[in-house]
Amino acid sequence: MRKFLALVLIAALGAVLIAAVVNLPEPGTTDSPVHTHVSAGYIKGGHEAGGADNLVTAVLLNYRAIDTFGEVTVIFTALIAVLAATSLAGPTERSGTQNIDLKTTRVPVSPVVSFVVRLMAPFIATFALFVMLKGHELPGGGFQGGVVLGAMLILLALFSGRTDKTDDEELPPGLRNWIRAAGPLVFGALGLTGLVFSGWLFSLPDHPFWREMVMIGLELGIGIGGAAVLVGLFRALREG
Amino acid sequence: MTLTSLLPLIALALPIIGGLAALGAGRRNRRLGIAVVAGTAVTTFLITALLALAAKDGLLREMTLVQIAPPVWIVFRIDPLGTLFAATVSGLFLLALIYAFGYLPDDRRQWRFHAFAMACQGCMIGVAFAGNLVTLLVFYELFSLLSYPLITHDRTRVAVAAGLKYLVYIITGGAFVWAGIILVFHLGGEIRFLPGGLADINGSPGLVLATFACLVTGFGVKAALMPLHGWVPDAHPAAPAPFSAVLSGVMVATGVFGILRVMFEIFGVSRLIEMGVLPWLGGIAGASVLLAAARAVGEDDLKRRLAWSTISQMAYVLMAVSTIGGQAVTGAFVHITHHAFLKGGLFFCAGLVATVTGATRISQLRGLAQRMPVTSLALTVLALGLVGIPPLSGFISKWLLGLGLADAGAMVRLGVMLAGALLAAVYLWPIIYRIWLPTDDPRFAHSHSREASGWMLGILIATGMLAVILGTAATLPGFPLDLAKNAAQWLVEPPP
Amino acid sequence: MSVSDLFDLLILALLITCVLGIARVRDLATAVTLFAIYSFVLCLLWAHRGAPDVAMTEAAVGAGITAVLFFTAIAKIGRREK
Amino acid sequence: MSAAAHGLALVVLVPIVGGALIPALFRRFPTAAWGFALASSALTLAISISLIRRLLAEGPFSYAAGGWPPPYGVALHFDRFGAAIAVFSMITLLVLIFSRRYIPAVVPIARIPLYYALVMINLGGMNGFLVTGDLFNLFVFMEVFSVSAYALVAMARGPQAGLAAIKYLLLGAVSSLLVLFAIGLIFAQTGTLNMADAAGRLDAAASIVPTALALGALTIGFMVKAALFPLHVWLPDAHASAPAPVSALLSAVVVKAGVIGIIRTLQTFSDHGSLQLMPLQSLLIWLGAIAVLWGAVAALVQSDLKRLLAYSTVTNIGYIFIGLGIGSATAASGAAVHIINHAVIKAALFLAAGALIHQSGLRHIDDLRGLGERMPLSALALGVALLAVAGVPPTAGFVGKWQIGLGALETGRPLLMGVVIVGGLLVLTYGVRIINTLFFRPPLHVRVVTSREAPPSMLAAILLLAASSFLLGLAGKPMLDFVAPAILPLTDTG
Repeated sequence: MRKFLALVLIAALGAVLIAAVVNLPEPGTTDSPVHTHVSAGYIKGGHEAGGADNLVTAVLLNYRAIDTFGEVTVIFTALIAVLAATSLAGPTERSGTQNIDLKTTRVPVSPVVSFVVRLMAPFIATFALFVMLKGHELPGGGFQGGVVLGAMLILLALFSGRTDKTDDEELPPGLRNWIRAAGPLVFGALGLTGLVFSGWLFSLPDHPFWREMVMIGLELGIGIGGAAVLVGLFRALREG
Repeated sequence: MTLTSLLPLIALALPIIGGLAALGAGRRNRRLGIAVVAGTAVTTFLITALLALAAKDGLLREMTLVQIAPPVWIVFRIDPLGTLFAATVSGLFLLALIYAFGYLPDDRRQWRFHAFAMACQGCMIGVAFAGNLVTLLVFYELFSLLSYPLITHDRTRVAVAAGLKYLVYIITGGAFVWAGIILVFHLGGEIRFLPGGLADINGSPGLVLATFACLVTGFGVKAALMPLHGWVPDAHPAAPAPFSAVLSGVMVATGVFGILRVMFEIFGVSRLIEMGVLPWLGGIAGASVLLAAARAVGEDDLKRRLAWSTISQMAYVLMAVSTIGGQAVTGAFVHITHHAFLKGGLFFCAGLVATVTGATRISQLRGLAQRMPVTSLALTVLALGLVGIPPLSGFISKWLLGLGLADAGAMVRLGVMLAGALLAAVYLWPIIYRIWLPTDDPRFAHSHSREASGWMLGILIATGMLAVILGTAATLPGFPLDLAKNAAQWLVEPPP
Repeated sequence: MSVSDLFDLLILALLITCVLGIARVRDLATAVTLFAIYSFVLCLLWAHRGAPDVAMTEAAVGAGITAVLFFTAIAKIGRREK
Repeated sequence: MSAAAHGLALVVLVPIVGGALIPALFRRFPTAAWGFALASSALTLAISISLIRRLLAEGPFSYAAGGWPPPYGVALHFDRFGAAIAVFSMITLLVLIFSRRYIPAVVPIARIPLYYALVMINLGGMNGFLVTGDLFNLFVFMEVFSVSAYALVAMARGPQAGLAAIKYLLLGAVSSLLVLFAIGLIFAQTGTLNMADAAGRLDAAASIVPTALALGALTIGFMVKAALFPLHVWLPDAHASAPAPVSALLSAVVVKAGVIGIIRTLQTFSDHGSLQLMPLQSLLIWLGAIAVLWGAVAALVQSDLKRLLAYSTVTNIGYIFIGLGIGSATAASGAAVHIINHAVIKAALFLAAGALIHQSGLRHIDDLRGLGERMPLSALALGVALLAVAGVPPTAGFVGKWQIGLGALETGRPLLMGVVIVGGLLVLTYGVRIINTLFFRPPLHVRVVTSREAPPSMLAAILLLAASSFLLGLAGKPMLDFVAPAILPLTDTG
């Protein structure tokens, strides 16, 4: 009965969604409102005013910087949330029989995989940094680079054979919380620099050089902060 | 702000602040606490009496204090009706608060009683000074809630049950009043009390009737109009005697006061006649007079019998008001005041007797006069006063009521009133008779209980004398009769 | 219908297959794997529709990090759905 | 430019950056995080007050973040609804003061900075949600305060809190998804995310179906956040099991975001000539009416004090939606005022209840008998707030209910007036029951006898809120006058 109800509900929802999408203005055509109104303005002025060849980055860091600020805050908050919640459940409340204690169990890893991971790590890290730093010119940016960097760090942690260590080793604990908060903090700094340089909060400086520097700083903050958050999430889940 | 605008606020706030001060002071130093309570009560009484004299000739002033949400303003008005009631309230409270020093055991909880009672007094004065329906209801509900801890002061199972019953009745009544207020505003666009009633109340006759019914039902709960009287016989015996006195003397009258405001200053005389509700109101009140008196006759518990008597006596007032004759309304106001002191005094007696001898039933009172002659004398005077024996105060008010009913040509109601007075004699006489009857019962004869002294006896003597003074000197200017005449005239034939 | 459209249709079919699979399987580890595949296929669609930024994010987050985090959680709670 | 000019962005920036700094700054001295959080929330409050002063001087104003003119950049907009951020910042400040002694008792010491960080981020998200004039920005800040709210619920001890947080998270995620979907539809229809711009362009959209769907999705999404019946199922669990200051924050502030979301939605769509809002509004009325009665009856049968208060939130949200649904000037301004007043009252209720529960260690109402003798001030505050929540005049709870009831009568819905009265009576019934239990019944539990009055930091917050929940009632007229211009766009639809 419940299954049937669920099916009906999903079917109805699907029908509604399809109805909406069918009635939307045709995507991809040049006269749909999506392309004629605000986006057109971005395309026309984005390169000059936005200060980035990559329009996506221009929108993210410039036109809608406050959105991006909110997004990095969400990511940071997610980590805080997991840290706050996992520590309280405690290791004794686990249930089930198939649990693997990742702290003490050594994952049987093929030496080949382990070797390849360690071999690839510097290249992945370089790529991640590249994506972050060139985000304003090429596809990519802080978010993408940060996730790649985070994935690399997690891979290392998984396959380096050092799974029994706690997370105090890579970074000094005093620094760790600063790096995790890097995303929101660079935007806080942007708020101030914007005020100093151009008189508006969340605005980039007008001078091209400084604008590029600030953008790179933002991308690095988003990226490294994001990577730190992801690693933190992984560790919190593994240990909590 | 002039003095006349400040005085009502002082009268309202003084008891509340004084009560809190007494709570703080009394727990440390009993004498200081007594001084605070007595000082506050006397000052409040003097202020209200002064206002009553000042507002004798008509509306003194009206003031809007706080604007909550249109049209819910907190409005005070100083008019003859309100000031008379306020003076009565603070007079009875003055007696009850001082009496309570002797009645209640000397401990921490005594000051709790005084704090709540004085807060209650402040709110009742607020009711008296209320200038619109909402203000009236706010203070009305406040003192209703504040009187709950007073009724349950003894913390016995019976007291808590009676208190809960009281709360349920009062909250339900409050809801009816609320509904009525909303309907009044909806139909008339105004909730202020206006001389002669609101200018226009537009709505189908049924709706207007429903509005009136809501308001009368809501206030009728407090006024113990049958069949809404359920809480009265339970709450009175449960409460400590000083508060029973207040309950019977002025709290029930507050309901009547509310009905008066609604009748004369919301609906207005001509609309009431047009609606045809007056015979119904008179009929219900008349039935209340007789039924409650009949119940009182069969009741052995002294405080309970007095409670039934209150229901009956307050119904007199409503019955008289339902004629809307100026004479009858005057009688009604005088009766409210005189009855307050008489009934309050009787409860003071009942409490004193119960404290000293432990007797709460009328059948146990035999031979009381042998041991407590002064108390017995006061009890006799007050009971005779309530029956309406001249020259005591009860006679004056009943005489005026009777005259008013005759004047309005309501002969059936006059008959009911006389029957009620007769029944009052029937249920009060056995008390008088029994206490003066000598007894040979060894339990009583050799009892150690003697005449009480101190606060309680002093207050008893004062109320007894008050019954005589209010009766013999009733026509002096500045006395209740004088004030009531003006108030009645102001209500029934409002100045243009 | 051009080749490009056919490619889109193929990807959409794959996506639906993956989602149905996720809904059906009782084994959480399989579900997570399917979910990673879903993300990867979606990443192709983004790339094909000309949104390289979104495609990169989808690949790294959807197919990479999320799967790892899910697996970590599964290691704690057991892989069978109750 | 002065700080007031940038205040709109600062009320978002200051608390969030402050919150992000807390875990880093106070790793070694967790308990000192309190002072920092307090300072940054006080700063936020000061900024929001300066915003209100500017609002009173020059009327509603906007701030273009980054200097980009709308619709290209994100416009922040401050109107008389946005003024609620001052109240919400004030409540957060008081909740923080209360937390000083409360939180170390329920949260392990190393995690205390996380708590304060979450509270501050929650405040920043709420402020952003309230002042933004951009649809996507609305969604982002909704996520900011939602995610922090889920986490705050999970901070309480015990397995129920975890389960409640998961329940809250799941429903919240669904609602966020609906909102996001609706925003996508609106963007596809209009090509803009700016609310005012989108409102103007929706009418020109080719088809009405996606617009109607977006309206529906936004309404349902915000209904979940606002916990309007029948989507309130997460609320009693979450608000009952969270730590007391968190319950206060959630019930007083976070739930209101959903309500304000609906108001913004109705305002955005009210310009749309071909789309009738009346059916939606009557739906809101009836759901609100059911919520009032259902919440009151459910609260009546609760034995757990905090759960009872949680159901009272369901009731009051119902009242607000009745007012919004009626939409007449009287009722809608009543609803708007009730948003503020209920926030204050509910914060007072939860904090006072939290103090009683914290000091006695008991949370069943029957166990709390006689606690009023031991903790007179906290119990008195709870009593005052209970009367206020019942809408006893002249307390703060009265103003909104009166206006809503009056609006119902004016628009010819006497039955709704009855619902308002009956709901108030039911609330009064359990309010009186609790007051009776606390003050007028002899103690039953040995812990009651040994309980002592709450510490000054808790008392300060409780007493201030309880006093406000009385005094705001006396200021009813000015508050109604204040919100009236803001509510007008909504009333035009009715």
